[in-house]
Amino acid sequence: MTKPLLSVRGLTLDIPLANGMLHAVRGIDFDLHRGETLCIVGESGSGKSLTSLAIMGLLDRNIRRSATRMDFDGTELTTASKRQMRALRGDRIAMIFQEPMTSLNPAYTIGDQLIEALQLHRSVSHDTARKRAIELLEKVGITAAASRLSQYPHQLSGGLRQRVVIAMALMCEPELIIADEPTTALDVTIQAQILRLLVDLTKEMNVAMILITHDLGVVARVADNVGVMYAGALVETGPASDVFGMPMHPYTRGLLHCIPQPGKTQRGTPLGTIPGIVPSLVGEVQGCAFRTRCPHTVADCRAAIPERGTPPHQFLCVHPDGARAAEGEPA
Amino acid sequence: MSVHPTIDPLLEEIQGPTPRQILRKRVTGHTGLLFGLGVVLLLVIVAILAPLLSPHDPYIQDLTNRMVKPVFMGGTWEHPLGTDHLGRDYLSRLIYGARVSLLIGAVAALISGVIGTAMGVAAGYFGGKVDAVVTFLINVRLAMPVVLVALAVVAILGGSLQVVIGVLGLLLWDRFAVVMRASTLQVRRREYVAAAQAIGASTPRVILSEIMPNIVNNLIVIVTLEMAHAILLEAALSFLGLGVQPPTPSWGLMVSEGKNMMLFEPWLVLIPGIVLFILVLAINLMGDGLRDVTAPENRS
Amino acid sequence: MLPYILKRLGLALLVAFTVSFISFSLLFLSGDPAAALAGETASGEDIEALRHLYGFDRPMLVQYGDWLWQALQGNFGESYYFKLPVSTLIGDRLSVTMILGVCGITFALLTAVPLGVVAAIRPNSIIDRLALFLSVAGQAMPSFWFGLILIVVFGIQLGWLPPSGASTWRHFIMPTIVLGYYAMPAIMRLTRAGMLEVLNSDYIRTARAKGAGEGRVLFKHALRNAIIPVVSLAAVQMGFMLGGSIVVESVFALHGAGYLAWESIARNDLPTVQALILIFSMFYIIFTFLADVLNAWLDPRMRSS
Amino acid sequence: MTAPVLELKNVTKTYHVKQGLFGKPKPLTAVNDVSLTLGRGEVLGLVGESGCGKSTLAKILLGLEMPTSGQVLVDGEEINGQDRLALARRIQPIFQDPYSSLNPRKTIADIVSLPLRVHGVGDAASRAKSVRETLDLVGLPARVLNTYPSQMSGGQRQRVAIARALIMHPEIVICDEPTSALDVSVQSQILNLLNDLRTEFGLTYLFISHDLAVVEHLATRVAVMYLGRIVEEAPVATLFEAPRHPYGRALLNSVLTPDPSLGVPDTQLGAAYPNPIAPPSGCHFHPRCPFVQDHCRAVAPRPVPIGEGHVECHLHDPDSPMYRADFTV
Amino acid sequence: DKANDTLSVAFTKELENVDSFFNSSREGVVMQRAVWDGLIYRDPVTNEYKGNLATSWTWIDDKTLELKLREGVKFHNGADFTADDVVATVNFVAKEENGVKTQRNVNWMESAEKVDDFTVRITTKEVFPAAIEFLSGPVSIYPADYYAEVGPSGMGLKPVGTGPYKVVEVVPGQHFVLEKNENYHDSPKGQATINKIDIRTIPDVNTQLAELFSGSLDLIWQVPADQAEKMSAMDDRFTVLNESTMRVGYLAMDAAGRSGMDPNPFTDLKVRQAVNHAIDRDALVDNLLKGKSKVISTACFPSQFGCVQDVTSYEYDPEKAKALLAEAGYPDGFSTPFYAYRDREYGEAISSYLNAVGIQTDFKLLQYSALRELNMKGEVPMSFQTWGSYSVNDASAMVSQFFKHGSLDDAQDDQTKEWLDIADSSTDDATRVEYYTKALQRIADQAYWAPMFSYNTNYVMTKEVEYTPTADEVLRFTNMTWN
Ligand SMILES: Nc1ncnc2c1ncn2[C@@H]1O[C@H](COP(=O)(O)OP(=O)(O)OP(=O)(O)O)[C@@H](O)[C@H]1O
Ligand SMILES: Nc1ncnc2c1ncn2[C@@H]1O[C@H](COP(=O)(O)OP(=O)(O)OP(=O)(O)O)[C@@H](O)[C@H]1O
Ligand SMILES: [Mg+2]
Ligand SMILES: [Mg+2]
Repeated sequence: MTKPLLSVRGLTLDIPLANGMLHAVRGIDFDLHRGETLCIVGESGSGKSLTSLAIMGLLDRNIRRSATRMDFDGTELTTASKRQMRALRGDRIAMIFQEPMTSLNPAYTIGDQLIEALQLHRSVSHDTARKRAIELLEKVGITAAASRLSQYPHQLSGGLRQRVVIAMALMCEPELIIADEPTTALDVTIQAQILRLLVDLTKEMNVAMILITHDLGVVARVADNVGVMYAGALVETGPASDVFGMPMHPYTRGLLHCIPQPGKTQRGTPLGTIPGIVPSLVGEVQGCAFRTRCPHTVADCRAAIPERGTPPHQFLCVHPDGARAAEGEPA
Repeated sequence: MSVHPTIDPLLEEIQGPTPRQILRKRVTGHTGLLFGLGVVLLLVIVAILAPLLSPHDPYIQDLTNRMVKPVFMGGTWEHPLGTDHLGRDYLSRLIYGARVSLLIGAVAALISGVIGTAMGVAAGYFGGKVDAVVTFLINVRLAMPVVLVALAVVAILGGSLQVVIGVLGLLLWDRFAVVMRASTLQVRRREYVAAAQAIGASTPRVILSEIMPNIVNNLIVIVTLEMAHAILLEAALSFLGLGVQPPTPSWGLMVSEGKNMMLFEPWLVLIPGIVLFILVLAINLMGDGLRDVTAPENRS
Repeated sequence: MLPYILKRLGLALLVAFTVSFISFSLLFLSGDPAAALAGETASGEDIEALRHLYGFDRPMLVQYGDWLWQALQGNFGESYYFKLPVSTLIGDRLSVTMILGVCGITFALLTAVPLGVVAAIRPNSIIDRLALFLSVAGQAMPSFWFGLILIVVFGIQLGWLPPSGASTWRHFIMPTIVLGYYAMPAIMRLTRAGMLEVLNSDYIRTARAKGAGEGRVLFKHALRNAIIPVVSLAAVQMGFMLGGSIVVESVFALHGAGYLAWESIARNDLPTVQALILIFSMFYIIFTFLADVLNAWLDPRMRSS
Repeated sequence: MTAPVLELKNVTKTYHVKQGLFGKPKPLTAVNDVSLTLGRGEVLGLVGESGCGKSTLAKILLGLEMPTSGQVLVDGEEINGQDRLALARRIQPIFQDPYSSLNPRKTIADIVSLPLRVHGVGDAASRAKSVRETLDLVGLPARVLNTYPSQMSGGQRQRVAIARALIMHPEIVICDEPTSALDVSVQSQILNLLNDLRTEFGLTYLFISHDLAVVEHLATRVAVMYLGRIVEEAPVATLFEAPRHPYGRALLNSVLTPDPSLGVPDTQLGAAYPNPIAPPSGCHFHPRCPFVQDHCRAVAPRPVPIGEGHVECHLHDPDSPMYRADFTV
Repeated sequence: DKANDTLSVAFTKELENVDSFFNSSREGVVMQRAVWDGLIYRDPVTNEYKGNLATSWTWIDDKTLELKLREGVKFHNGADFTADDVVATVNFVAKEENGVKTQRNVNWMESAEKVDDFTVRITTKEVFPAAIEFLSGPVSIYPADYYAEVGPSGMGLKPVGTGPYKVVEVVPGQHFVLEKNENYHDSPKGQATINKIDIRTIPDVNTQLAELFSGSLDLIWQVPADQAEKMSAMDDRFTVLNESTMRVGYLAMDAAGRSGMDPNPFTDLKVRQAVNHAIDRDALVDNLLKGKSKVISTACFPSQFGCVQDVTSYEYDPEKAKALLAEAGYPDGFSTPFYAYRDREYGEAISSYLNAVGIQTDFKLLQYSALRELNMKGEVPMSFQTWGSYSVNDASAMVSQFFKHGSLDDAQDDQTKEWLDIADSSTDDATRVEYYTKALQRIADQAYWAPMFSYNTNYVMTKEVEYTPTADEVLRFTNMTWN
């Protein structure tokens, strides 16, 4: 197997708060290969955004990051200097944020911002950069691209802005794109368009992508590999077909039962639920964080949880089969 | 009977403290606020108990004992802070001066608060033409130079405590209107307002019981800040000779009277100035603190 | 943008018109100007004649219209005290006040903006605390008192600066500091708050994610957006400062328009007071108008609407 | 279909929006000539993209906005003439954002009992009893009574909002995206609750949502809205099997079921999102429609009744030159 | 300073108009004496009259004074001084409608006529023995052609006279610069020695002191007693001199009942007497005014001709004051507005004495012109006022100013007016003294005023300046020299 483009081991993020230490991300591991799309899915507050910012080196000053390894194509991100990080950001690793309405600077034209993205890393002429900008705008499906360059963000609709953001991310032909909920704020039809665009572009340019979302539908349609995150831990990872075909962790299965699936779920029947709420991660966290909501909780859930399954499909649970059998699912 | 099983009480704990507990915690953790509150309270008590606390009658003059130095500059305990240019006890005048400042600040802020809040809330809630008119009035008011207009009016009507209070009250409503308008606009968009309306609550009820409680914290902040503003303005007017008139012991007036001897007896100016500074500082710290502790929760 | 400017101008004029009316009627109530004009030995008939001569017996609205019409042509009538055209009187002194105002706002901006920016970059740092302290103290500092203290310390004890007057630039240093310090806290707080908000915004994160350096992020991306409200506030403060120059001018015996205003009020010199109120208002209106135009130009959202 | 409990006849709502600080107000037709009927016990799912007028329609039904023209009838009575109190007994809302729909300064008991107090129902004791019962109904324990919204999770808050809406026993509940702010694990609890309450009390819902999967699960009928108009309306099964309007079809295509084998669908829509202040000529949808012809740009389609619903598209209008009897997805 | 031969002086007040006929302030008098000349000159020390622009004068009849004029005098603008200038000036200022600010100074003149180029006759309206004194005081002679051209406001902006100093710069509100008149005629005023006088308006004494410390002022005057005391005690860089002035402080009361007060206590003699008894004038003089100030009990300054001192006086006796108030029907006192225009602390101290006997005062400090206006309208029940008699050393300059039914007369007493008329218009000194005495007696008996004290002026100057002040409160730049 080839060497992964990005390899993360034991990434831990702690935030000191007035009432204790918030363990926002608790030792997560994952690998990402070139041209591959990894989707990280999880409830609000499970640490998805922080994980992505940790890779970018854009965490707030007060957040403590530690990892045994964060290797990006031979560069160890944990020890990289500020300058090195800055050279990576926007050039080899690009990022797309959730809010298309606010992630473009209102004071500058689309053209200025696109061109800046290129000129920060390549010493190219303004004209060349402009040509590249037009080319990419057309590529992301924006018509009359040349005239858009002189427009300001507020003159574009949400869907168009997100396309601009994507174009901006692609300006330097990055090897890795991190997209943090790029479609959550968009309408369903536009969401589908944007996702399709992202998938097509990554495949075409052989770019690796980490796509963060809380929508299982998006994950299933986009991901090569899936990471299910709960309370700061990756509780299940694996190829999309495996995770959706045979979800091992009780949380993953719970999530899948919660959503109505046209054609599959009987109309009007009760949906599955996961009662309770995400526990606070302030203070010492022991054992499985999901045990407070899990129907299969046993005493051992408080102890250290073993990693189960065989790569690439792995999960964290005291039950060897993730209690699949207990739910009457085929093992 | 329950259609849906009750959520397991053990699993879904009610989180966190009540808003009041949060407030208490934030207040006790905010040194600026505590300092401001403490000083203001102290001065309020001093003002209320002025007749008991002041060693002398602040109006009794003794021309043979003029400008006696305060005790820390070699004076005696008879007049701990010395006497002024007419031989009146400086400490007593300072104590009574607290009454003047606090009274002016409080009443002026009250008057302008009522005017400004009514205008601001009406503008924010009803929008449209009401808003246009109020915004216009705010513009007009801001365009008028406060000190100049206040001086002119005081000159016309004569400088008495009532006139000064009235003039300041009628001039300082702009910030109330601006802030209350903005807060109301913001709260008005919240869905609980729509919910109350959909329930059938009348407009006064919506304003009083849904909107007001959510903007009252901003109101309190502005009240304190405007109170400080009014106190400073009164001092400035009195300093210019067109505020409250002697022998009323206003701190601004005391600075103005002490000014003549400033080069020789600087304490005459320093003492009332410092007291004025501390009072205004304390009120401002209180206001800033209140703003901090009542601000919606932020992440840190 | 042009229609915006025109409409904004219309509003400015309407405000100016209303202010002029209020200031006229305010002082109209202040008593019989004819008696004041007539002098010591005047009899009832004399006063009556004067009243008629000056048109004080006409309805107020007519008098107002007349006054406004004259004022528009730069004629504010004759000072009761100096018996000189008010415009001549004011013209001389306005420059002093303007110099003071410009110096004051410059001082305020030059201290407040850098402090606010640094405080926002490093919240809770020493500089942030210093900035906060300066602004809290500034807001509580009675400017007349501050001025007196400066005079005693720098004018007398140390003898570094001339204690009063306006003949050289050194005379303007202390008044500038006092007036500027009055405007500084608000500007600093707004800069700090604006910067904090902008620095937490998504587009700043985007800029960082593009690989932009810290300096570029701060000055190209953040400050540009944070400065927009500061421009408005500076204009408002400038307007307030001219109004507030009364106090400072009287402390430093600067013979500017503010000082003239104070004296004219005390002297019951109605035409001068009326003219000064109107002129100070006009300055406020003009400054805020210019600030809005500048903002409309700085802020593309307004530029294109 | 049962007797209509709610009926909209040619309802139009036009706002005048100012552009910029001083711009001349321009008309914005948020709801454009909408006619709908809703039978007792039905759930009408209202879907459409952001800004198409769904919430405006809801506000009109709640009496929070007056329609510019047209009638709204509840049980055959026009509600424009009725006072808000009377209307409030029959129609109640549940809003999208559980963080903004509860007054943070009030206790849960105050919030839930507000309708009783506004309507002057009962005395303090009977009100308290009623509040407890209703909280129980939505699955909240009595100990939440004296807590504040800020102490609750999103799901709990939404339950409080539901309790407040139900305490006066309304006939119709307007749910404006009641779950879109919630995590899926909580969303399903609320959906189940709403469904259970409906069967228990025979409520009628107008259920507004972005999420077609949810609508399909809960609704009996579906209306698809585009730029202020209902472009297609049909029983849920019909619509989900064979959407007739190109936009309805695109919406349906965009539903992402968690099935890894399907990939991201192609909606075949253009990217040009129209400006509601200057809507496109003819058929509002034409700039994005994959089947657009010149006729669409010139002539606005009319509603054509089909089956138990209707659709607004030239392709389905027998009188139109573009009519294609065989047109299906 | 001495180095560039420029003396920097501060004025407290900004002149409304430098034209001496159109201001009524002390600073105006100072300017007037420097820039212009009168026909006659009174030596401030010996009080002897000497010729100035006139060389000799004789009464032709009761009402006609003939004056011989000095030849070869030139105005600052180069124009020659002739009888025409005198005639034009007198005829202009004597006309009431021309609005000379202090009518009393000029309204005794009917007109002037030219006899020949250097002889004029001035006709008085009534018999007016004080004419010589007035001609040596406030009546200055203006250049006829120039004045006709520019009028009072032009004269104010660019003054032209014959005096020892000419005005070279006027920046309204800021400063005036005077320069030595090299061509000054051989006047009893003497020739100026200091080349330039820079007069700055600095309203605040405190600032004046600061400027003096910092060396940008050479001389200040009218320094309050406290500061002057400190200055003389603390620093050997300065000379502090004290000289009495003709200024008298007094309380005016609305005896005629002109103000709208109802009931008006001041119409009651007992109340006015009570006010007189309530105030400890000695304490005021000893502790506040100090220097050469004296307690005064008549409505004039003691050195003035006709100003007798042996009138009814009211000693400080608060108990008696209270008793009188009670008798008058105010056992609990009453409250009244109390106005003042200068010396806030004196006013405050006085009001404190009044408060002590039960007269509650609502203290109002106005600018002089504003108070005067109110006063003229008769709307001032009680005020603390001062009068400097324009340095005219004749009782008529004060008592006749206020008790002859003018708009500033709060007594409006016919008897007093009658006696004053006689005194003012008699040419016989004995008769004048007799009737001034009667009038002053009556004013004291009726307690129309409560005369308080005479003022003094403190002059503070650097050791570089040599100057001996005079008792008439006029700064004479001509008499100043460098040490
Ligand atoms: N700068 C910060 N300071 C303090 N706490 C933070 C900070 N950033 C994030 N957190 C907390 O860390 C946790 C994880 O946050 P994160 O933004 O990664 O969640 P998420 O999975 O992206 O959620 P969402 O789906 O809502 O975006 C949350 O509890 C959040 O409140
Ligand atoms: N009070 C108002 N004044 C002016 N325009 C309004 C007002 N309320 C809504 N609109 C406009 O009417 C249109 C419809 O808005 P509405 O809120 O009904 O959309 P929606 O379908 O509910 O959207 P979303 O899915 O985002 O909630 C939008 O273009 C909106 O900008
Ligand atoms: Mg996130
Ligand atoms: Mg909506």
